[in-house]
Amino acid sequence: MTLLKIEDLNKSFKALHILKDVNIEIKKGERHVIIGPNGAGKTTLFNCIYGTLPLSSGKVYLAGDRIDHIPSFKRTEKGMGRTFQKNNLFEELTVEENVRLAIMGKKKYRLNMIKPMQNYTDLAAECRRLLEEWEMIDRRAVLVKELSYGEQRLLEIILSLSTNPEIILLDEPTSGMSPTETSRFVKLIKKIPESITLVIIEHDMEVVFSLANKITVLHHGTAMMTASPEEIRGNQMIQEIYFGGGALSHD
Amino acid sequence: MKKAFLSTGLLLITILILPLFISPFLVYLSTEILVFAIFAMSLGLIMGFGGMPSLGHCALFGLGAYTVAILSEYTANIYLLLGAAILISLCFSIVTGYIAIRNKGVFFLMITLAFTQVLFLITSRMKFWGGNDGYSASVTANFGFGEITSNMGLFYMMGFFFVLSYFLLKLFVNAPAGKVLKGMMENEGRMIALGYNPKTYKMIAYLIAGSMAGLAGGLYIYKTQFVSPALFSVHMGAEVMIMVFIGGLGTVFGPALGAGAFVFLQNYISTMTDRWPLILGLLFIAIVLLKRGGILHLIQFVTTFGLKLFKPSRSRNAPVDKQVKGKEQAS
Amino acid sequence: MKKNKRLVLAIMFVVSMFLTACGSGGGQASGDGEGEPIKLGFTLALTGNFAFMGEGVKEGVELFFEENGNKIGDRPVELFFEDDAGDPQKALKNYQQLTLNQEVDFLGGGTIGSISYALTEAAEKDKRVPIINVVGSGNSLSWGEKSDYVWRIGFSSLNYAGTLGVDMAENIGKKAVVIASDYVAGHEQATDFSANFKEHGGEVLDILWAPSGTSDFSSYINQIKQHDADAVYMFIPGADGPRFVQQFKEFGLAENYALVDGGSVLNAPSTVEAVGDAVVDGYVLSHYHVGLENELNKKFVEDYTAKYDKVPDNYVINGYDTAKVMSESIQEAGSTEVGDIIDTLKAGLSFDSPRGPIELDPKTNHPIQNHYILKGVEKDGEIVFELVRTYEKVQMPAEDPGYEKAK
Amino acid sequence: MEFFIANTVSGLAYAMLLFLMAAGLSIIFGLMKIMNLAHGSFFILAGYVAYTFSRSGMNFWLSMVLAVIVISIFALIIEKLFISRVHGSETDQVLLTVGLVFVLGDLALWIWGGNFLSIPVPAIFDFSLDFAGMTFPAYRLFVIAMGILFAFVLWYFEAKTRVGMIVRAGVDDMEMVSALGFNVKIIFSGVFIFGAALAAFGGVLSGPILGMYPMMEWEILVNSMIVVIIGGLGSWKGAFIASMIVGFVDIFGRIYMPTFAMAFIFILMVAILMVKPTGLFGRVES
Repeated sequence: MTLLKIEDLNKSFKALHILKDVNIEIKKGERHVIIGPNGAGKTTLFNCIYGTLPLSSGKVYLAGDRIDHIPSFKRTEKGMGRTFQKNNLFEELTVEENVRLAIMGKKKYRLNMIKPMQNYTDLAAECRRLLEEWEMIDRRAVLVKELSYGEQRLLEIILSLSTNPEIILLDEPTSGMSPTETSRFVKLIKKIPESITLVIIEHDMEVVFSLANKITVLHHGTAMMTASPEEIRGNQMIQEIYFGGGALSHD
Repeated sequence: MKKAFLSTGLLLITILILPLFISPFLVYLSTEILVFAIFAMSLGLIMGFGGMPSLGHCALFGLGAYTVAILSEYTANIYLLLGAAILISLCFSIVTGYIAIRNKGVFFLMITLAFTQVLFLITSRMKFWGGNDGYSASVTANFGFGEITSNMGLFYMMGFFFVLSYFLLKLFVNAPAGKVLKGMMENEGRMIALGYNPKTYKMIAYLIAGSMAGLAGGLYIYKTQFVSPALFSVHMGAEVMIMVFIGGLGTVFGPALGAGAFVFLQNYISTMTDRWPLILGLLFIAIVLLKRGGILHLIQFVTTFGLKLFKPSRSRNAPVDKQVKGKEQAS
Repeated sequence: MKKNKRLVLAIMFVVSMFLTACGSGGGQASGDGEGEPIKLGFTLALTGNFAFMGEGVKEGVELFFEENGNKIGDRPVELFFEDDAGDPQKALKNYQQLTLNQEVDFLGGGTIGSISYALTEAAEKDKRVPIINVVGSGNSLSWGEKSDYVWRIGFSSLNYAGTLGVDMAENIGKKAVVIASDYVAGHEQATDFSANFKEHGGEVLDILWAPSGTSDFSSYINQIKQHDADAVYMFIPGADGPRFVQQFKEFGLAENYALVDGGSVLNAPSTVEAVGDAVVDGYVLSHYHVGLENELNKKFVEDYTAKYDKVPDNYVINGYDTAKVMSESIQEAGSTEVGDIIDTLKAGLSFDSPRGPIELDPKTNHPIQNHYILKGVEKDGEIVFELVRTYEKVQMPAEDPGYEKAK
Repeated sequence: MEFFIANTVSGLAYAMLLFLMAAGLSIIFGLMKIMNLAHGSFFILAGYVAYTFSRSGMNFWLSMVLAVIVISIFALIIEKLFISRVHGSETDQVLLTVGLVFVLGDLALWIWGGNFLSIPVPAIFDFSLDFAGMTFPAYRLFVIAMGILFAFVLWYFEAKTRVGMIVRAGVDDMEMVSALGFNVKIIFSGVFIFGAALAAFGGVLSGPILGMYPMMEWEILVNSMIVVIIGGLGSWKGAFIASMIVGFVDIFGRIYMPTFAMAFIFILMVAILMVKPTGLFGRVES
């Protein structure tokens, strides 16, 4: 079943044509990785899918509904989550408060103006469950700005998970990590249940091939091909322009 | 909730006993401080918790004041008058908020300021209600148990509303909506990604602040018996903004402290020299360049520092422990 | 959490702040004995748009007491000046501070009309202190809103505009266009002028209302030019006034219309300095004129010029006479009790001032005084005002004459 | 009809003064993302400085040039000392520049006193043209000409010159400009000084018409802001069009609905912002 469908998506800034007629279909449960050299328009694509940037033209469907005209926060309500390339957290708050804010986005009482937030027991319980599941429970009272970089990356994912998404857009989840941190982190990502579809932007080819079951190659703003990891590996042309050209900076 | 009750109780007691210790003129001055404290706290909400700097917040204060002054010709019922003040300010907040909140930061500031200035020009140029000269209203507060005419009576009246406003704000900032607002200020992009609509929360805060400023404006008339377009001037907007900053941005009580400090300073410095605007301006610049917080931050810093001296073993990495201890100390 | 503790400390801090302040402010005892200084308080616009008026009054007061050895009788005088920047709210606060904290015996204030009204209301309610209204010219301060506690030393709208109305109809021209600031005082002036002008055979062709704060008068000037009038009567106080005078000349109106000013703008030294020969041939009415030939005035101008290196204007004389009234009434009453002072004033006080003889009329709490018609002329390259006509002992009617309101 | 034409000319002169007030503010913000609330202070200070020069016997033009230079140097100092420290923080910018308005206003009051001051009309324009029963003061026609000239200069500068291109690119993406090897610091200072000089030029030019007096800086600021809000931040074209709108609404509003001319501008502002939140020519921010 197709969960996310991108149809003839175009995005340009003034004369700069960044995305050209991009068509991608993502099925439910897929681990869909988007690769491409720097400047290929990967993050712009995410921003367009998520609504952070308006499209120049084209359509985006989520579970059959068109979503390209609705504001971002409504896309979250419809089950789309995302993480950011650079850490994008509430640095002055504790881990627990971060997660509570994230969970509360789905609650009706998020507009309550009288009852103190810490008095909601269901919120506390859910928060605890999530933190235990992702082994962050010991760090719950630490200010986010005092966490290690890897922990912050993990918290990024926990936050996007706490909105109960059907699909998460992960923008370079392992960027800036050491190799050991990266392999640990890949294991954690693999723990995300199959029911949640993942769309991942990634540079690290090891990570790409260990996570992906579908890969789209984005080159100069066009989706050159979408195929299984094996096909991508075997494709001569991709090898040429991509791996051979050395545009991919991971060595 | 407990915390809010406790601090409110303390505040209430302070206000109750204060007049026993101070001179009649200080009672008069404190009445003004209390009104401005409500006003400053309302601005503190949108600035310190919502990240919306406004130089035009005095529009809502002024509207509240004008509403009470004008309607007092038709009714003396204080509930109706203050209700109307809140309502009118609320309506104006809805219109300006709807337009201004679509824009962030400076554009928000410019739009609110421009609206305020238009009010300034309209009130100063209009033929009725005194125009530039202002408008005298004789209003006497009567809540159903006798007229309040003495300075002392007015002090307690303002004190009551001040404590009430403080309590409500305290509840708000600790409730989900308040927490979301603060999160929004810190990282709006992330809050959107979590499914929150930023405009809703900003609007809520703006409306609360607007009604509260309207209330403060309405109360102000009971003290001064007089309104004038000066209430809508940039000066007024800048003054209340500096109250928020010297008191402590991002706290509920800070702006109230700032109001106190400001009114005192202004009163005594302007007695000594005509160069008050110069001093005020330098104060603004100093606050920015020194990058320090307000009075409340200073007090917090001093107390934290003091506590650390006594209990040097407590580290930041043992926050659970810290929480428990904190609670013990408070109760 | 530690916040509780912090809050407690914060509150303690506030309380201690208040307590310290009351230690300094609250402990003052009031004294009224011999040798104790007499305290005189003033709330004036010393900053902002009206600063030039407040400053003038202040200089006048200081000059008077300097001439008199800083004494009233044999008691020393202590002066308190507070700035209200022309804002009634600040003026009221100053009033509270001066009467409650400094406990002054006499108060001066009212640089602009709205402050006079606000102070009058407060004085009538508290009955704490006698007040001299230094400038405020609202008519009703002598009629419906008159308070026993407030006495005017300046002039009134009716006296100025009415006298000019008469003079203009008789001596300058029978057809006039009126331009006035669109606020209470402007309406009052336009009404009083039109009524008196018409009574003496004049015809008002049009009345234009300019909101205060008007910077560009060209649209009004275009309107004036559509009328075949002899003269333009203006009442535009504040910074707008000189601007109008300047644009009046700039658009060439000065060639066809006589400019008559009821707002003391033309003859203000600052206007002459700012707009230069645009004031030449303009008429203005004043209750004071630097060139008056009397001994008191000669000394006054001499002393003032020696001290401040400029010539005195209407506000300086108001301040000077305010101090004179305070001094005279306290001496005559032999007391600083508010009741005694008021009784003395009510018995009628008259004295000679540099502006001519003055009699404070208890029926209107308003001075009976001379009004002078002045005309701007260029003399040896210098622009000065010449005395053209004098109206002696102009007084305020005891009741509102009930003129038809100008629209 | 004559009445209408005469007032149109008046409206145009007023609009050009508004344009000179607002253009600098708009350009500074558009490029540097700095909200300079002290813009009105530059405007009025220039008038005061030129007044002092012309009092000391210099002619109008020399005083104007000197005043613009003085204010530009002053702006440079302000930029280096204060503004450069508050890049990125809007709240700080607002506080700092409001503080500057107070300080500069009070210093001006201290130095030049509280009276209304005015710069004499330059001798060659000290006459009026009579045409078909209408009188046009020559100086006002000169102001209109200067306003149009400056709009043209700005257009030429932006569209046709290399510096203009860099600046235009900078509005979109300052990082890119710096990546291309241009010194952003110098561009920033340059833009700030240019904006201040524009304000100073307007201030001297308006001296003979509006004059100078205490607290005028706030009026200037508010007028510029209304123009900038209607026209859109960062766009001199917007400032030009909006100045016309505000100028004409003001002049004709005074004649036909004197009390409500301001209310009219209020409604206009609301209407435009409803349709286009960033003003007529404002960029849509992402």
